[in-house]
Amino acid sequence: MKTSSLCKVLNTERIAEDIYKISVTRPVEWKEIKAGQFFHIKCSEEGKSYLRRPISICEVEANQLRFIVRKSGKGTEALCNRKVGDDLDIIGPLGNGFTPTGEKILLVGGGIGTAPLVELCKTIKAREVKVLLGFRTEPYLVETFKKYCSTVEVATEDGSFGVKGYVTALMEAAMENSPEMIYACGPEVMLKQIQQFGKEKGIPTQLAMEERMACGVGACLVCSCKVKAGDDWDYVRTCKEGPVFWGEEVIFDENN
Amino acid sequence: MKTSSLCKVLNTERIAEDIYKISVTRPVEWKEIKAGQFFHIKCSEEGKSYLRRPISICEVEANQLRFIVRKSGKGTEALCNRKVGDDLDIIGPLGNGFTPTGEKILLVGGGIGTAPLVELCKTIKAREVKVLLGFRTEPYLVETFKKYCSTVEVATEDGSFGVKGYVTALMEAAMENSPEMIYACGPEVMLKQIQQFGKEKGIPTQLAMEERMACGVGACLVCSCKVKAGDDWDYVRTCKEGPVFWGEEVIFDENN
Amino acid sequence: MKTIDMAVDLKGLTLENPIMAASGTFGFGREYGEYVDLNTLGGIMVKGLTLEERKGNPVPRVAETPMGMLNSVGLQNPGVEAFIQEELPYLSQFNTRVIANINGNTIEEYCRIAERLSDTGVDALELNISCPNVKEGGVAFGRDPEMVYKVTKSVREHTNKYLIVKLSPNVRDIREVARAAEEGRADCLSLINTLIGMAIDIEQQKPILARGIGGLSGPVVKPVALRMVYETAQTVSIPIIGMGGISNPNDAIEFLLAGASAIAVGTANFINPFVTAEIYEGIRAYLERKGYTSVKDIIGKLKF
Amino acid sequence: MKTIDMAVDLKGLTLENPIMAASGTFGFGREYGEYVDLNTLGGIMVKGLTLEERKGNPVPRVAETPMGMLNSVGLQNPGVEAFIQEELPYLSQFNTRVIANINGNTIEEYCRIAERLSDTGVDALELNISCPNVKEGGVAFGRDPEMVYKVTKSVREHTNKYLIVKLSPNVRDIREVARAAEEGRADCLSLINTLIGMAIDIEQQKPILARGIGGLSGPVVKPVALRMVYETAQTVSIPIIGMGGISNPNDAIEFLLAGASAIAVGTANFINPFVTAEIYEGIRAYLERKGYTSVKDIIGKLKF
Ligand SMILES: Cc1cc2nc3c(=O)[nH]c(=O)nc-3n(C[C@H](O)[C@H](O)[C@H](O)COP(=O)(O)OP(=O)(O)OC[C@H]3O[C@@H](n4cnc5c(N)ncnc54)[C@H](O)[C@@H]3O)c2cc1C
Ligand SMILES: Cc1cc2nc3c(=O)[nH]c(=O)nc-3n(C[C@H](O)[C@H](O)[C@H](O)COP(=O)(O)OP(=O)(O)OC[C@H]3O[C@@H](n4cnc5c(N)ncnc54)[C@H](O)[C@@H]3O)c2cc1C
Ligand SMILES: Cc1cc2nc3c(=O)[nH]c(=O)nc-3n(C[C@H](O)[C@H](O)[C@H](O)COP(=O)(O)O)c2cc1C
Ligand SMILES: Cc1cc2nc3c(=O)[nH]c(=O)nc-3n(C[C@H](O)[C@H](O)[C@H](O)COP(=O)(O)O)c2cc1C
Ligand code: FES
Ligand code: FES
Repeated sequence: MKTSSLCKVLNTERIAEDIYKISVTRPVEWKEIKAGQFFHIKCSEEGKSYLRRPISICEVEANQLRFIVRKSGKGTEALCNRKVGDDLDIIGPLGNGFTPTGEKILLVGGGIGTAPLVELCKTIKAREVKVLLGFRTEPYLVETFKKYCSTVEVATEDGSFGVKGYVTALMEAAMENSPEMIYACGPEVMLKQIQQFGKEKGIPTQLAMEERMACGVGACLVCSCKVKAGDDWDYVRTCKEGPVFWGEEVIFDENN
Repeated sequence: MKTSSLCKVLNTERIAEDIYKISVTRPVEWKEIKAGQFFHIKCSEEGKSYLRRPISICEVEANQLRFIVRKSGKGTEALCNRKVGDDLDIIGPLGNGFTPTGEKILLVGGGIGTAPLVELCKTIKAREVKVLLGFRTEPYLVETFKKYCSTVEVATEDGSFGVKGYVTALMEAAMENSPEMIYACGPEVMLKQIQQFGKEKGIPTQLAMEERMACGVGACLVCSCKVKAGDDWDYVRTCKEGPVFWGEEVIFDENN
Repeated sequence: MKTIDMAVDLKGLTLENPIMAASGTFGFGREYGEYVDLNTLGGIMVKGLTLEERKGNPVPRVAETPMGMLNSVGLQNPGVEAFIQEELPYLSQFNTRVIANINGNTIEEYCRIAERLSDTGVDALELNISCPNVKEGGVAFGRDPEMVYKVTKSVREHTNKYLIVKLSPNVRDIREVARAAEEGRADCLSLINTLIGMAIDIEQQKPILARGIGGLSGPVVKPVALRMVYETAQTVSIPIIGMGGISNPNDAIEFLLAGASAIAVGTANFINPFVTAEIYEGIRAYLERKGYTSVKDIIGKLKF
Repeated sequence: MKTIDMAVDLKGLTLENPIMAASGTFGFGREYGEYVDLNTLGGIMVKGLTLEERKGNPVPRVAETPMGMLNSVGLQNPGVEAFIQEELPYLSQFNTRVIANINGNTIEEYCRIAERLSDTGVDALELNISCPNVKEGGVAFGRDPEMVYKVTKSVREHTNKYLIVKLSPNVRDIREVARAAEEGRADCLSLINTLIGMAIDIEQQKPILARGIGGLSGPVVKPVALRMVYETAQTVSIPIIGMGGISNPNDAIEFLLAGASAIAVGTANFINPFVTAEIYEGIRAYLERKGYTSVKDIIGKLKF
């Protein structure tokens, strides 16, 4: 039987505009935590936000967990405002996580979608790991990635750091050393392009998807992701069958 | 035009079980504040409680205000848990306050109803002020009253302090030096007895009434108090025409 | 700062801006007049009036619920005559629309109040056919399309004033009721009045409100109110005044997008007496940021 | 610790305790089975079933509102046959009542699902005539007393299973609808299903839900649900399962006092997966503190 966990906030640090690194204690019950999994966090105790918010694991340590959170609405704002010493009510780890495979791999992250790739980068046993990161303007986590892999390239939309443009523009060049796998997390437009790219180049992709959630554990069916099912399609649960999907299965809606 | 006021919490002190003394900064706009008036306080910023809560002024200082709050529900709990340095959103002073009159006066307070009498005791210009206080068990504010008046008598229901019994039991003896006025605040049963007592002895009484409020300023009409109106009765607003009423006007409902 | 036109046109009634105070939450303007300049409001819907003075319901009349409240005031008011003599002169000083919220137990009573107000300075009548806190009449009128049609039509025949019909959310289908009011020749619809709710004190094992049930208002009702305003806007061609839980500029803009030509703020005044002014400023800032020049440009502009 | 009898009798269905999981919020029990021992629940109302598999609505299917949420799942489910083959055997392992929530577009469909389930191990059927998230049928059935009577009566004739009819709150008068279901020979009523609401993203100027509107649930609906349970309990003589916003023992006790013989917990599971167990303990503690020996002693005991 799973138990509820109160994790004490150990540290909260603003690492870029509206981006916070939050470290909490790791309960002993949470033995295995895989990159790409998420935790479902009660951001506010008082009702400022009502539903829990899904937040990916960014880094797993022996005694602590680290999340990177973007202040974007009521819940994440309450979360980023939590004080050191507060107890956070968290359930997890949830979802499937990435499937580490291959010797030469490419990680592509966009914005806050860079966060779950840190733990992947840190734990994956590939010979060559290349990381491409895209941001609108101010980059973050770049130094963290550099600790764990050989090559980190950055693109920013306004050119304020690294190459000017979208992160996907860096992908063609990254083909030089023929990666065997691409892992990606970021905005839907980016994932769609990577899916297409992988298909064209014949490289398998894994995409960490986002969808609005309620329960986070697979019971309520609000978080459906459209995937191929033979000749037909099906809705599966982003929180349970996902959030990581193989690029070839995901069906992106036209109008998004 | 009245303005909004954020008052900084200067100090929060537990003075008895579930009873807290909260000191906040006094905004310069609030020039005159009368004993018996109240403030309407937004206890929680996050939605734990929604409506404001009416809290009487306990003590007015040049630069600060003091409230005594009993943790009894969602709002007062949030209020008592506020931290030093927090900004409290307060409107007020509201209501009419006590009418100080007479040379020999008697103050009767029950439970949390003792709080508004402190400021009255402190500011009233009577020659003789006698204070009777009643509590269920643990008394509070007794030393504070002693600073401002000659006689303070205490009754507790379980006899753990002072006389055992209700505070009204002390009233007969207090008649010795023939008070000209009685001011009272406390539970409805107590106020009802004091009204009756005053009537019998021919002593005018002023009673600080409590009623559930929403707006606190006289606009919503939820806080009605039943009062005499010639041969008939009328509902008036506890927040505006009250909370202090002359004993002879108030009509207590039978079933309460 | 670009000039932004905040005026709205309710087809027969123009407001300097779309922000109004909701009936029963703003008294006759005196109390909140100490907190906000009444000249800056588009309109004030006064406390519900009846033909004769009414004392209202016993207390407790209010209970708090999660992000909302229940009330059972029961139309305590001094009567239409006292309103005209004592309150209207005060309200008429301001550059704001004064809307009389009228209530009756019978169609005839509605008509008589309407008639009495016809030669006064009120700018409009708001027919409250949906107050859940009076035993007779009220609820039945507002819940049945047939009755809504009848009472609207009758009052219409007794007054030339701009006529707003206020709809109850406690109905099967708001569109049926809205259509009925439009057919009865209402000039405008306002919605929603309160949902009906209850709260129980488990220690005493009795309802918190003396009357047992009461009207639910505040942020809790917003999703329902917004849906009803949207559905109504899709159904009728007369203008709509949207209300129900509006507490900040964001909420107000949602209602405008959904098709309300103006909005009213009720319960939120109790929490923040300055809220109407903040909503005005917030809508202005939104329009400016989005490059609009008039608030009219967003009314009903939901993309769906 | 005194022994307190937590069993309740729904006149034809007994529950070991009055705490159930509400349909659509608890899947088929597997997920929350990892958090709470399913044997400790009085019953589980499974996700709404249709005759054929249903994919449900496009996403987004959820929006947060103040102290509540909107959903538009649209009855995504594997179909009644797959339920019987793949889910029922799992659920039948536990010492808890399994209630199949059934949904149709026509009366005939309801009857066919009921029939199909009649020879299975489900303990009861819950007729969902009130789902706001399917275009055809659903809403119309639940909002009209005449239709409620018809569908209840027809299903009754096609099954011997204990029959619960789940009422929609989006009606003019819950008593009319409750009476209709009772006359159609329902064994029990469950209420409320979700209110209908909407939320708008003002930046994109479109509804947050892909379908525009959705069902409102969570603490926000509690005052309305409690009032409706109370009104229904005053009206019918069959037992009631109360639900709508129940999030803690206090809420559950309010519903029991108002006249519900059992309660179901929905949205609150999403916030706190242990909530059903906490409610069980809380009710127990309340009964003990107040000196009761059975939970039956407080059902309908509101003093009013
Ligand atoms: C599997 C998964 C992992 C995620 N990991 C991270 C992470 O590591 N760091 C991080 O900052 N963010 C992460 N997100 C996104 C994060 O959950 C949303 O930004 C957040 O839910 C928005 O909440 P809010 O309070 O800021 O916004 P609000 O506008 O208050 O949210 C209102 C509601 O909409 C939902 N919602 C709004 N935007 C999104 C969104 N983009 N995705 C999902 N739900 C949304 C919320 O969950 C909530 O239910 C993740 C999302 C998913 C699905
Ligand atoms: C004029 C006036 C002055 C007061 N002064 C003080 C004071 O100085 N110190 C103090 O501790 N308390 C005072 N009270 C009582 C205090 O306002 C209530 O205890 C408080 O509102 C209860 O809120 P809660 O959050 O604890 O309870 P909840 O149960 O969460 O309250 C729910 C709702 O009921 C109302 N309510 C519940 N109990 C009462 C009550 N006894 N009186 C009025 N409303 C109630 C609340 O205002 C709120 O709207 C005063 C009340 C009034 C009317
Ligand atoms: C205390 C109170 C009293 C009310 N009295 C009236 C009234 O007299 N007439 C009326 O039409 N509506 C009345 N209403 C309903 C409001 O005008 C409004 O329709 C409703 O509260 C929803 O808006 P809100 O959530 O912004 O308050 C009252 C509401 C409250 C809270
Ligand atoms: C995500 C979700 C899905 C639901 N699906 C169903 C369903 O399939 N059938 C049904 O009868 N009710 C369904 N409901 C309604 C709930 O069973 C319940 O009646 C309602 O949510 C009110 O209770 P609550 O506030 O405790 O959630 C659903 C509710 C939610 C939140
Ligand atoms: S969030 Fe409930 S099933 Fe995924
Ligand atoms: S609380 Fe609104 S009139 Fe007194």
